[in-house]
Amino acid sequence: MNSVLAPEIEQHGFNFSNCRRNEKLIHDGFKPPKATKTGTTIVGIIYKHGVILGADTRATSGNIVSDKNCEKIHFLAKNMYCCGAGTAADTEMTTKMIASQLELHRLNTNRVVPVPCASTLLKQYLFRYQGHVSAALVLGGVDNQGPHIYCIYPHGSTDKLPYATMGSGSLAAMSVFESRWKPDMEEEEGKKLVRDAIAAGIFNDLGSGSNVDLCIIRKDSTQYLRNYELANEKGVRNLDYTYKRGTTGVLSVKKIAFDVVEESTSGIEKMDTN
Amino acid sequence: MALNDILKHMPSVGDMLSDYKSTEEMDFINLSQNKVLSAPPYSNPVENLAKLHENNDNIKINFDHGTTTLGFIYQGGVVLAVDSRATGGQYIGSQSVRKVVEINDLLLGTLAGGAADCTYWYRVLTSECRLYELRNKKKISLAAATKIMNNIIYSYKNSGLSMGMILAGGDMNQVSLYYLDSDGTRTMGKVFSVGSGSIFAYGVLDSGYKWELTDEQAYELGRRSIYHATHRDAYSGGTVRVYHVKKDGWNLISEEDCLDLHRRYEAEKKK
Amino acid sequence: METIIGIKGKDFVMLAADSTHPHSIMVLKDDENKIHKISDSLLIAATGDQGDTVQFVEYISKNILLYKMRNGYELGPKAAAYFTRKNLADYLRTRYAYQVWLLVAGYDKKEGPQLTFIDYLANTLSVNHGAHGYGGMFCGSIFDQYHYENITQDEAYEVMRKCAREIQKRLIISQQKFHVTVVDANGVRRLDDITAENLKN
Amino acid sequence: MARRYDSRTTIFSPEGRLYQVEYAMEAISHAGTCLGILAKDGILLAAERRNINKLLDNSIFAEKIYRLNEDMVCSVAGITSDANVLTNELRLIAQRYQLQYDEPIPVEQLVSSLCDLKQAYTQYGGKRPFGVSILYMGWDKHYGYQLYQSDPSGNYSGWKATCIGNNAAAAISVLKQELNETPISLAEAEDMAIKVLSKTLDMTKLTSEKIEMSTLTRTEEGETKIKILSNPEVDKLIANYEKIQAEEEAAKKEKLAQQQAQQQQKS
Amino acid sequence: MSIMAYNGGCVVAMKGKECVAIATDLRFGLQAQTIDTNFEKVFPVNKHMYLGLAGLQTDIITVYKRLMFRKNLYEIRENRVMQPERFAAMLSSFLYEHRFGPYFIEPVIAGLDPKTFKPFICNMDLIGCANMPDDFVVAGTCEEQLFGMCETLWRENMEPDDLFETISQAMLNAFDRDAISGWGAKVYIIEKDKVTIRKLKTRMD
Amino acid sequence: MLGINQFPEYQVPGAVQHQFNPYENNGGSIVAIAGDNFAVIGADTRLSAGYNIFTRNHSKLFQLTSSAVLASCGNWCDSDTLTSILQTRVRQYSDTHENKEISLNAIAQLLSTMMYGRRFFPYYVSNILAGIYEGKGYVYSYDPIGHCERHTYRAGGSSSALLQPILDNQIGLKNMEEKPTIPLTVDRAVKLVTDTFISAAERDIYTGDGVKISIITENGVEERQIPLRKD
Repeated sequence: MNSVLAPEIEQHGFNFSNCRRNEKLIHDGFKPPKATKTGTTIVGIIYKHGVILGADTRATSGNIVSDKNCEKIHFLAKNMYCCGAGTAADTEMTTKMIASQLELHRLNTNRVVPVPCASTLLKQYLFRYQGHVSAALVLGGVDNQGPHIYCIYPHGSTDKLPYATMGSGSLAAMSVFESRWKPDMEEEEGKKLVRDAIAAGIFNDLGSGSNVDLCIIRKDSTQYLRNYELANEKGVRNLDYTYKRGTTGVLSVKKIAFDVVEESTSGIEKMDTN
Repeated sequence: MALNDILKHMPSVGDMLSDYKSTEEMDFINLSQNKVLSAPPYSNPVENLAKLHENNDNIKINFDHGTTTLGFIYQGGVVLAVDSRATGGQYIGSQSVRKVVEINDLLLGTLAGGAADCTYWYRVLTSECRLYELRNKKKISLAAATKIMNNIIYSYKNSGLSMGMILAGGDMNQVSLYYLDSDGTRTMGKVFSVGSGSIFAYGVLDSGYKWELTDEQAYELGRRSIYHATHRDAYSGGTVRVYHVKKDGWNLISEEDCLDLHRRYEAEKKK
Repeated sequence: METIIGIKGKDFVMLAADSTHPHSIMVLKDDENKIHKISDSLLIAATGDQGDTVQFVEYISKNILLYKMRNGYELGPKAAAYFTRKNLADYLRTRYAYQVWLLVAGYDKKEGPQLTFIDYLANTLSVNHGAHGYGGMFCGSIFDQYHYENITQDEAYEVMRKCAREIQKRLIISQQKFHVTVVDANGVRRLDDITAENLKN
Repeated sequence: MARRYDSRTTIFSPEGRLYQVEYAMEAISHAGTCLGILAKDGILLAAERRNINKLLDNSIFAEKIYRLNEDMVCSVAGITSDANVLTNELRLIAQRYQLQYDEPIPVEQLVSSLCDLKQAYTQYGGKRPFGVSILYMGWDKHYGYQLYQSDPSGNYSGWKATCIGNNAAAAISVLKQELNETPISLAEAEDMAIKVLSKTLDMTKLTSEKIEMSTLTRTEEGETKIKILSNPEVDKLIANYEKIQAEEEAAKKEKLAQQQAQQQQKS
Repeated sequence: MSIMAYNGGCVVAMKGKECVAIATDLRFGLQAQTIDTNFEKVFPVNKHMYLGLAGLQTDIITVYKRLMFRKNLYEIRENRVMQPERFAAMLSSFLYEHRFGPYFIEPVIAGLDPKTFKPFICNMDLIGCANMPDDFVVAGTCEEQLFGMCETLWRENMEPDDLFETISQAMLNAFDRDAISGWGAKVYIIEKDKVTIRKLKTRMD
Repeated sequence: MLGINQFPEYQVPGAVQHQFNPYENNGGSIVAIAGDNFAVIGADTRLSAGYNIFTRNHSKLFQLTSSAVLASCGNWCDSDTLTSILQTRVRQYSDTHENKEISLNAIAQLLSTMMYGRRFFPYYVSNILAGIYEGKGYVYSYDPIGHCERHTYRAGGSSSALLQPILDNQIGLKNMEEKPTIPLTVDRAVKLVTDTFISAAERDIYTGDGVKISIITENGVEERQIPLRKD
């Protein structure tokens, strides 16, 4: 992409150009805005044939739900997925980046990437940013050594556990696991347990909500069950809110019409190739 | 003598705030003694109250605020004009606040700043004026009424009240115009504008004001000044109300929505 | 502290600026020119931190002149305003954050007149009328009332006088004299100053 | 003799020549022909397409004609890989100007910026000059339609009509003959381009596969319209040209026949 | 006061049946003072795609121009129209690049796919966390008001004319409860064969 | 890195400064609509703090007389104190006035005065009073220090900003060139209140579980309860 002599598109990595100005604005008394957070309940368990990950689907900013059905189980590799809690953009971008590194690793080594490898990459990355990259993760996967669940904290510390929960609803979810988890569970039983743990978070923690997502990783296959259960649905409105056309006052109208070239293969704007 | 009589009922500055006791009686002492408010469990309410919600994002105690009001004297009496918006933070709480308080047949006051502060103390003032009337068998003068108000406000100086008032009224002989605020100012004058939009209102008001205005011109000047202020100031808007105060009483001249005014003035401009 | 005002008409832009140079609580001098002529069709009025305004406006003006020397034609008023904004925004992110408030006025034979409002954060908008400074706040409603699309130069000058009168009446800071400059198809022209004395007439 | 002085770009020969640059020019003179004609209501670029292989993926819209920004197009003659670097650079320069001034870059500024780069490659050690000549057509508000040419040395110049690549000299001489002071219309220019190409390209018959042609015009709304002519459109132009040619030929033949007849009569 | 509310303003986008709508208010203010009422916060990206930016105006301009830089290069190099999804991804990584010194803006993207004409809407927080729901997205100082309106008014499969009424009413009533948005509004209805831009009658106070 | 410390997002998680705060936000939303001869007032039934739900079935409605219902939310302990004192006052009134019920507008003023009494340490509550007075429906709303205003419709509480514009539009018929002529019946008002809560529950995390609606007519107060989403 970049030109040889004058790279205009900046180098990769974070760009700190606005920091000085933003610092000054805050110094002048303006309040900094908040980024979208996932309050979140995320969980993972080990069962007989692999791991099951689960997450709710609510993203909030302050007391407002900014996304009712967001995806919190992120793809890392075919045999690994990672649930994210914390600042939504951080979890999203961190997992994306690690996923690309894992893919490179897979191509270089030509074998299934071990889960500890992903855990190490993530913790090293997070440690480097000293908790400023605010991603709390539950990493789950199956490799040649068997199933793994890791908890990765924003500062880069990790736990290796048979069942783990993270996020604001972690206590609610953990209470379910503590009472009902046992080794070598069957898949259906495991799914039910994870679903119940997430539901506990959804209903008892205001930072979590909406639906249940599940992801089952077995030794040889992966099943991503997006919106496994619609735990909450929007109520049905009683009234009709259709407006009569012409209700809104209009001052002026401008129309830009264009010819639609249906099967255009290379229709760059204003460039007629036919 | 009468004024003095009333004033002596007022507690001195020191015991204006009742000592804080957690009895219900003390909490609502103003139900029986309307000039006394219960004291908070901390000194310096301005700073300490602010601190309480500064540290907690969840707590948003926003009092209704914001305003443009104005009043001026001309040969035909006094014109008062106000907008009708109340905002709590950026949120527009109401577009229909009555910002002119009708104290009695002769006196009018406008409110700017904290809406609750103004309305409460106007209510107190109204009762004082009525008591005066009952005691003395004559209407209170504007000078006396504003002095009562000023004394009350002054006793609460620096406790966080936020008020800016323009009072107008007649006493059968003449009309006059006073400005009062929560710093304890009380002053008589010809042209006043108070509130967040006043700076914009003055722009129009000063360029159009003269003593010789006719009634119609004066109403229009007041209306226009408020309208232009609502256009420029985010915290003013709603309905523009214009009152006319004469020696022998006041009239509500007009109540017009800013939207209608805007359409009218735009149409005039186009011509 | 200081005031700069701009009005755009159908075929001209008029700028006015008070002529005080404040320093602490004093007026250092009262014939400071805040409307800088950049070229025969471009003016920049600037207020803000004293050192910053001079440095920044000179930096911009020299660059615009350089552009003309290099290419043989001038930067249009729109491009000049955008260039100014971009530089201000870029400098805001460095150690040299200029505290300047600007009105960029220009006339182009093809594009017509252009008045651009730029504040210290590089918030930028092409406007029909605009003002900066405490005095500027008094002008908003005056513009709204008296400005219209086909305003003539004489009328615009009269609006400037109204603004000056209001500022002198209401603003606590004394601003006795305003320079007025207009840019149109005939180039840049300085008009009579608006002073407290001639406002009385 | 030149051997000693052409191993580096930065070294003059005793005759004051930069051989590397001249070699680069030489490389271009073997490349496919590109031709540009400035008309009063638009500009046109035409280029010879050399790689015509059925196996080539032809989803790329034009091989030798590149859009640079809203208002400019260029066509290149020379080493294609060099050309790609330069067109990328041109596009970057154009966008950088747009970011700085919020208006499209004036044509000459873009050309001269690129030429600065080309020049640098003739001067700094270890670098080979770009083996590319470029024809630029564009529009700006200052000077309207413009046609420029730049060569590996970093020289550039504005033209009414010009040609680079194989047989350029011949083409230019044809253009010189055809064009006079009065500006021509774009339609006439299109015909002329076909004519020049057919006379200069080494092929028996012109076909649309071998020619890329693009035009740049301004609409009434003040937008630049860049059009790559489709094969049928080019075919139409060629057919038209051939028809005229045939007529002329026929006329010539007739004339010749007449002359012959006259001669025969005389004899 | 939040930096995001320095200039005021809001943007909303909605999906309809084979069309999308995006609307903006027109206020440009400096805190409580309204400077001008013709600042559109919605910008064209290409024929079928519009970008709305709410927040600090200087950053709105900077981000838009820098995005166009990247988008223009993409389109001209790739020789195809940028799809809304690609544009959103580009914007997201652009914003996340500035994770620790963010631009104070909240973007909203509305458009149709250049080939399939599938409606697309998207919004992000200031550091590029994308949200692509099926109904509507909002941004700006009256976000809460807009959420309330849209949740109540939005229906599936609205025709362009109904979509216009719904998005207009949602925006008008929402910003009438916000002190620093409003002063005029513009609504863009993007359809396969045309874009209709309407300027609305609004309160000006 | 400049400015990081000032951004709460970037602050190192886990480091929390604790201090006592007399105020707590317990969430909840309320809506009231006044009709010609009735008033409808609704409140959600969730009581929460931070990310925790205390109870899902919690009434924020207080019936003061046969024709007045007060809805109060915000800091629950403040609501509780204020309303119980108010209820006492209301009872006192009828005891000292030969069992005559206090009128709606008298309650409105009483509440305003009581709230202003705590000007310097306000009750952190959002109050809306609805009822009928002389056969007509009224709604009064308050800011935390007792600024009282009469409306025909009003939303308050944590999702007031979400709900109010809907009421402006549907009942106030704002921003409409051609205003539809649908009469405001009890039925329509109840449905509208329900719909607004459905919308609020979607987006406001402090509103949900259920909505309790009181319909005040000349025949007294009727209560209804409708479930909302529970997450």
